[in-house]
Amino acid sequence: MARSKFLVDAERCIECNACVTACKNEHEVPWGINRRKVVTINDGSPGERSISVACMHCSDAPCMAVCPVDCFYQTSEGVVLHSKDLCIGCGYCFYACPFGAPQFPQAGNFGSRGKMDKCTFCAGGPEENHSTAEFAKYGRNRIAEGKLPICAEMCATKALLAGDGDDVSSIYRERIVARGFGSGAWGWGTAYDQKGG
Amino acid sequence: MAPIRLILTVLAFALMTGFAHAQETPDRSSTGGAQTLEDIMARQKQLTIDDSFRSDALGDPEGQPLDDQLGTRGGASDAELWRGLRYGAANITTSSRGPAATTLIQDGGMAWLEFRQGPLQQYGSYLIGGTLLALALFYLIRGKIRIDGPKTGTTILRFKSIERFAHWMLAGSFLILGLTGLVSLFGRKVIIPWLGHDSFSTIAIASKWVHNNISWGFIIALVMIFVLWVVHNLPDRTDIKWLLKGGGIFGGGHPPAKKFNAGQKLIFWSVIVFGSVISATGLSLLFPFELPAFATVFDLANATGLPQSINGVALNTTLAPHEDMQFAQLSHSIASLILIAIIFAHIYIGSVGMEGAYDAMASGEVEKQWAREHHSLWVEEVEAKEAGQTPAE
Amino acid sequence: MKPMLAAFAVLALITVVAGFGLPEIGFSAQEQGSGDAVRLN
Amino acid sequence: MLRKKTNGVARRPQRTGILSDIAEKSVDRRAFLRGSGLAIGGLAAISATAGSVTQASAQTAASGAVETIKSVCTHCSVGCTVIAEVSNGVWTGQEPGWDSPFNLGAHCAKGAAVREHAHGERRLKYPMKKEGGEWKRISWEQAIDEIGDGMMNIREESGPDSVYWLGSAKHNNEQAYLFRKFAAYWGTNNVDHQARICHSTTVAGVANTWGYGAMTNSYNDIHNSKAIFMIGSNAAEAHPVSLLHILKAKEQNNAPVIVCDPRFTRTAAHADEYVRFRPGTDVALVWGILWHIFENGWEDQEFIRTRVWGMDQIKEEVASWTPEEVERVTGAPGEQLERVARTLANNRPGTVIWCMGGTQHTNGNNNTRAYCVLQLALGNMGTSGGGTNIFRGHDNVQGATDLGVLSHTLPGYYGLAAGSWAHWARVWGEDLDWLKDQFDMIKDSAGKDKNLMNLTGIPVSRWIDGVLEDPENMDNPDKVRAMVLWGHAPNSQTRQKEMKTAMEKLDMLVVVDPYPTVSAVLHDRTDGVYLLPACTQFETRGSVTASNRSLQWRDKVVEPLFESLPDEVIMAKLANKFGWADRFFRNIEMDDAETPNVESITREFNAGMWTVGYTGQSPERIKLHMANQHTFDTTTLQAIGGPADGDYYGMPWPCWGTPEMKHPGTPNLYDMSKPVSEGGLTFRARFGVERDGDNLLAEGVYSAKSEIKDGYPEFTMQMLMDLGWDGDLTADERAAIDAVAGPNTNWKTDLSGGIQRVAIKHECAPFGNAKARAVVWTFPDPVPVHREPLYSNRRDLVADYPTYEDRKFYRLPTLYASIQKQDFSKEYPLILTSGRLVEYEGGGDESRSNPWLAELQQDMFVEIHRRDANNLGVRDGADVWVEGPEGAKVKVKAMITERVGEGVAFMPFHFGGHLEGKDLRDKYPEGADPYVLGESSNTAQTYGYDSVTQMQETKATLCKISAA
Repeated sequence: MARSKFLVDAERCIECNACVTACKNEHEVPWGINRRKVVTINDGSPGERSISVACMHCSDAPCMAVCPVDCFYQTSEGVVLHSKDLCIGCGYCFYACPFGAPQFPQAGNFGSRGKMDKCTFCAGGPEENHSTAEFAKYGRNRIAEGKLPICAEMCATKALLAGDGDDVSSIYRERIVARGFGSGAWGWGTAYDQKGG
Repeated sequence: MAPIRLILTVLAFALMTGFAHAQETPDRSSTGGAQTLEDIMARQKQLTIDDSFRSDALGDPEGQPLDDQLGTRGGASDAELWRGLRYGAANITTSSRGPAATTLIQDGGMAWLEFRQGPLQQYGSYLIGGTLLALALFYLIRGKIRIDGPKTGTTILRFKSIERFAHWMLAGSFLILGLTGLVSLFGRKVIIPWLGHDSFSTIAIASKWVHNNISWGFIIALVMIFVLWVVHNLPDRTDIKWLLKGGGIFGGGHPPAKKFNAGQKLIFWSVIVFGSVISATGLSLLFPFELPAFATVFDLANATGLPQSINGVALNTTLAPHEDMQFAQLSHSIASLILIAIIFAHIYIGSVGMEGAYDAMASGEVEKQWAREHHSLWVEEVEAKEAGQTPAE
Repeated sequence: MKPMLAAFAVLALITVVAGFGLPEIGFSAQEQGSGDAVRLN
Repeated sequence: MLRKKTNGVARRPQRTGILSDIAEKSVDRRAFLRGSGLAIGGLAAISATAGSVTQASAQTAASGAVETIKSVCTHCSVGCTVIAEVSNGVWTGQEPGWDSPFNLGAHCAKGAAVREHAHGERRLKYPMKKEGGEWKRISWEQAIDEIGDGMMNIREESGPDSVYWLGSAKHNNEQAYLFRKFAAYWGTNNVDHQARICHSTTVAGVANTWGYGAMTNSYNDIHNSKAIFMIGSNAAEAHPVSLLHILKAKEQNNAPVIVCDPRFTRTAAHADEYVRFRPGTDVALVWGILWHIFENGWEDQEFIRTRVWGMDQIKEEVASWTPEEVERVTGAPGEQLERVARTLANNRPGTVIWCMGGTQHTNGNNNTRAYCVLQLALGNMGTSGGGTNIFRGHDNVQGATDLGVLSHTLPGYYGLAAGSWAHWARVWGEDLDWLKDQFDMIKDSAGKDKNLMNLTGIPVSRWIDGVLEDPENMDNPDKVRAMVLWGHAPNSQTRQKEMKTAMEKLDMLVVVDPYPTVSAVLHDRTDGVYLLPACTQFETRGSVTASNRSLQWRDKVVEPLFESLPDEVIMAKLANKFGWADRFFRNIEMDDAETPNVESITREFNAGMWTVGYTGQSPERIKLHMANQHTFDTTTLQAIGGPADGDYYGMPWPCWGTPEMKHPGTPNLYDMSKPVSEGGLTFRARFGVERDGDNLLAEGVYSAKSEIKDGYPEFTMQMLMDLGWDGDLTADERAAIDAVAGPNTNWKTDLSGGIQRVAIKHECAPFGNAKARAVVWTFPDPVPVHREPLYSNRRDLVADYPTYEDRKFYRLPTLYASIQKQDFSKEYPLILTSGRLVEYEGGGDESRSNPWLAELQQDMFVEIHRRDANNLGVRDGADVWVEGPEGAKVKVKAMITERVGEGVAFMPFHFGGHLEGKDLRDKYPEGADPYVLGESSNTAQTYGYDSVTQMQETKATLCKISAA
């Protein structure tokens, strides 16, 4: 069956932050919560490259394993989601996550961090699809609408790809061939136990 | 796993040093400095090897002159760039302000959670279960320790009310902290299968709230106890005799002791030591990103040369905030588990374990005979004071 | 007995004060994520 | 305003059926994957029309009570389609516009965040007036009355030229056109907009080289480029979506990307070759490259012989730019430029891209012409994959320029000559004498009366001098006393402190804008300031012209927020107040007394814009294109089948003749391989037929199928008669032509379009077929030459390459030599330049009020090279003072980087609301202050204006930096 994946093509990412604002726009994410961020390596010198990072929806997700209240679940497409009703805001998923994806509304508030919030691959949460409750807690459920994550759909240079892992990597492979040089598929080794492209 | 092993060594007094395997750098000339089969085998065996030959091979990101034709990655190859990220050595900037936003990737998490799920829970449960078992056994064999001599009927003030106040504050908070702590450590394994997710989540939220907030009381009490009793807990000669006679627990008469005997002194000091470790790490967990501690701790550790001898490599002192919190969380729970075990023993001897001991903390007044038997020197001191003169040593 | 009960009472008090008092002086992601040149509310 | 976007109640019924299917399908994603970003992300499929096909199914699946409305992003000039999901009048969601050939669903940070306009929490909510130092809410009626009366007074006392009408590139075409007409009816040429400070030197330089001053090809056409040469353009931040097309060429054609810029920009990070050079030395750099081209005979001789005039004079100038001299002036090493030259020669056609890095200089017109000459020498003009792809800045700066919101011309670049006024009077059905009387008279040097209607007005870059300068030295009858900033961020202009004084000297300051803008807080006025809430382009409708000259239509997404009104309505209110609304709207249908019908405004300018071919794009045709975006090819932009079959997307102007003529538009200018009727074109015969004995017309080359097989001048009725083609005119056309000027009527003035129709019937370009001119004899520097900036750090070069003598034009005395002769380089050792950030746009009042964007850029900063920083003892992130040579200084955070070269400092120009370390937040009207404030780089920026267009110099001045 299809396995949903994100792929960031560092050769194409121009750090325009469209993915970030698209995400904020789509899910009405409040100031201070960054479900997705763009980081730049070697800013300002030759070899400068940028990468857009969010929850990578790992195959064997550390956050799922560590959660003391076991509030995570993974969909048949491999999307890692969680229940904000169960979440106790302990922050353990943040310690465990390799990508720093989990976000907390009360970042510094004496450990009582509030409910964890993270990228949902635009797949909402446990609530009924398109219910107001689902939107309020997890944002819009595009997957149920038959659409893919907005960050990838709006990416200015199509550097950020999202969807069925096979299609993602075949598109990416195409690019590598055209370029004739190496891989910018960042994070695949860690997230999906494989080499990107 | 290396740093975690160090924590254990530091905290559990080098129990686990046996696990450690030092390893000298193999000859990599055959691969021109790249990793060799030995390296790969070693990694498969989960051995810690000095991988500086990889972590330092990051190319030269700024090496390329601007007026050359630009390569695909400036002065660094793909592999070198990704390696830079892997070892947290890449120069990263971001316009997101989130905490630790510039930590692109940290791989401490997996080791941390594996240790927490595995050894921590396993040995933790052994430790606590074991202690309880041992005490039960002891009770069966030795029974309650009675007052040997005839009761005088007169009592003597052992603890002033302030002392008892502090003690109970510490005791109360510790019991609750321990309980709620255990809930969050074992809840998923034990309670969820029993009560289900929803009800456990409620319990967990409550216990977390209590745990976070009662902690202040624990810290205050810990300080009070230290101030009140530290003078009486400085080790001296009598302790050696006392220890040699095993405290007389298994008969053979009562060795002399001052206000606190060596056993109690051990309890005191372990409470102070573990208590402050717990408080310190607890605080840094209460204020995420605000009070990172372990980089400095590791610096000190490296200075002792201990980790080098254990793991063959010095500890990484450039820690991502996540990693710092991982170590805080581990040391917090390890110290707590050990202290819980010790306190079990303390509670036992202070209650069912010994006749007359409980009064000391209840009313503060203890039976004179009891005092004579268990704290002979202290009683003499007190009586001498009352007589207005100091006893001849 | 009294000191013990007093201790527990004080403990409860501290907990409640901390639980409801401290978050007030805590800082949220919004505050943490906004510099000096920003006005949010 | 924050209503939840997902209305479960409304949605669920819809989805049960269709969506459950999709849910099944989505087990294997391929079902709708093709419709997603993936398909388009694919290389082969970057032109995936497949996108639209299955996307439709996803759309239907998504939309329940939700209605989808198409608009166009209001930030840069790429023209990205915005798909708005609206349910019960609330803009609830934004979807990628896959069908748009321009952006294929892509957006940048700004485009992906435009929905915030519908929240508008920091918008200006109702008309306000400053009274006794306090902001006071007033009614629209009161506002219009007080403003109107105030202006009439000023008109009585000082004449119409004492009111300055500052328009906007944010207006749609209809509003822009109406605004220019409005100024004409008010009776002044003191009207202008941002194009003056953005690409005016491009328009002037390029138009004077080959006819039209616009991007010659299109973003999409870059797909065909074999090389991409970018100079003074940071497209990755200013036009991010254009990188979609550039990277496609880079990856698929293996086209080398060459970026010349003083900064190692985010664009340079994706280049194959980066050329760092000293700010303000563009001409020297380009001549340095040309030197190698001529040296090795890499130029396209045949192209130059047949289609270029004056290249020999260029050769003479270039000969003196040896690699050594170029390196001395620009700092770019000779061998690198040799490599660049060879790359360009071996990879043809290559395109040249430039932006404000090249235009905003005292000799900006020289820069732009030098770039053109480079392309002419390489023979890269008039061909797909080549051309000069000039990226405009604002969403409709191209349209506003075409429609003449400028102090030196009427709509359509007709100029201000008597004939031009006559033409537009005819279009407006206006009595020319009545118009004349609206204007003031002035005595010229000879002491005889001249009507100011024929005299260029004060440019926006200089309006402050219009207030501060002594009327004695001006050709303006009196000082400017009332200032109308109608969609303009004042912090985008240099000399902020003088602007503050100017604002305080005014009788009246009127701001018409969705946001209060810095105009509301910069000054210390206590009275006479009016803020009128205009609504954004998402709250009205109209056409907008992208950088590639394509027109797109915006539908209204939501009703105007709060008390804001569309600009055309506000203009109508004022026209009524001034009492000439009936004349003004004579040909324009009114939806009600104060609401002109947008489509009918489009039709009015369709009827007059013959010069640039804005005549064929009727509202109906534009809307047809919007509705059928998916039928257009994403590289050629031509519709393949469908209702718009054969048209080019948005009918890039010139779209000749009447809409009925169905001209498809011109995708690439001057492309002779196509017949004119199918979008082909020649170089415009605009500069006569002959110069010092040489023929200025094309030599034996002509556009495909042309019946005149050689160069020919522009068409007039007389010429039709001589050719014997006048028989092709219909009776109506002939009548219309006779009504204008009989045989003297030409292709520009013929209101029937008959002359154009007949010329194109014979496949001739109405504007003739001539040579491009490499030498513009009408400009101060006929041959583009290097001139040192006014504030130069290289005194040795000032001697060799001095600037101009002081001169007076655009009604104002303008300083050059008298500034340059003073040496500031000792006290102000660093070069100061400025530029864009991707999150913000222009003055930033709009984007800094958008939390999704503002969160990402919270601190104004200055980039300093590591070495300079260490020498100055400045640490990264520390506060520093950046002081310009005119004494104004800004307090900003230091960003230590090697992005800028040694001796160069860079500041972004989007910030405002702080002045010399002072936070002005409390001066904003309650709740209308942007989330983020900061120092404006233009506070420290200095004097300096282009010798032709009065473009401001913001890219090469001096500064000193010290720890704060």
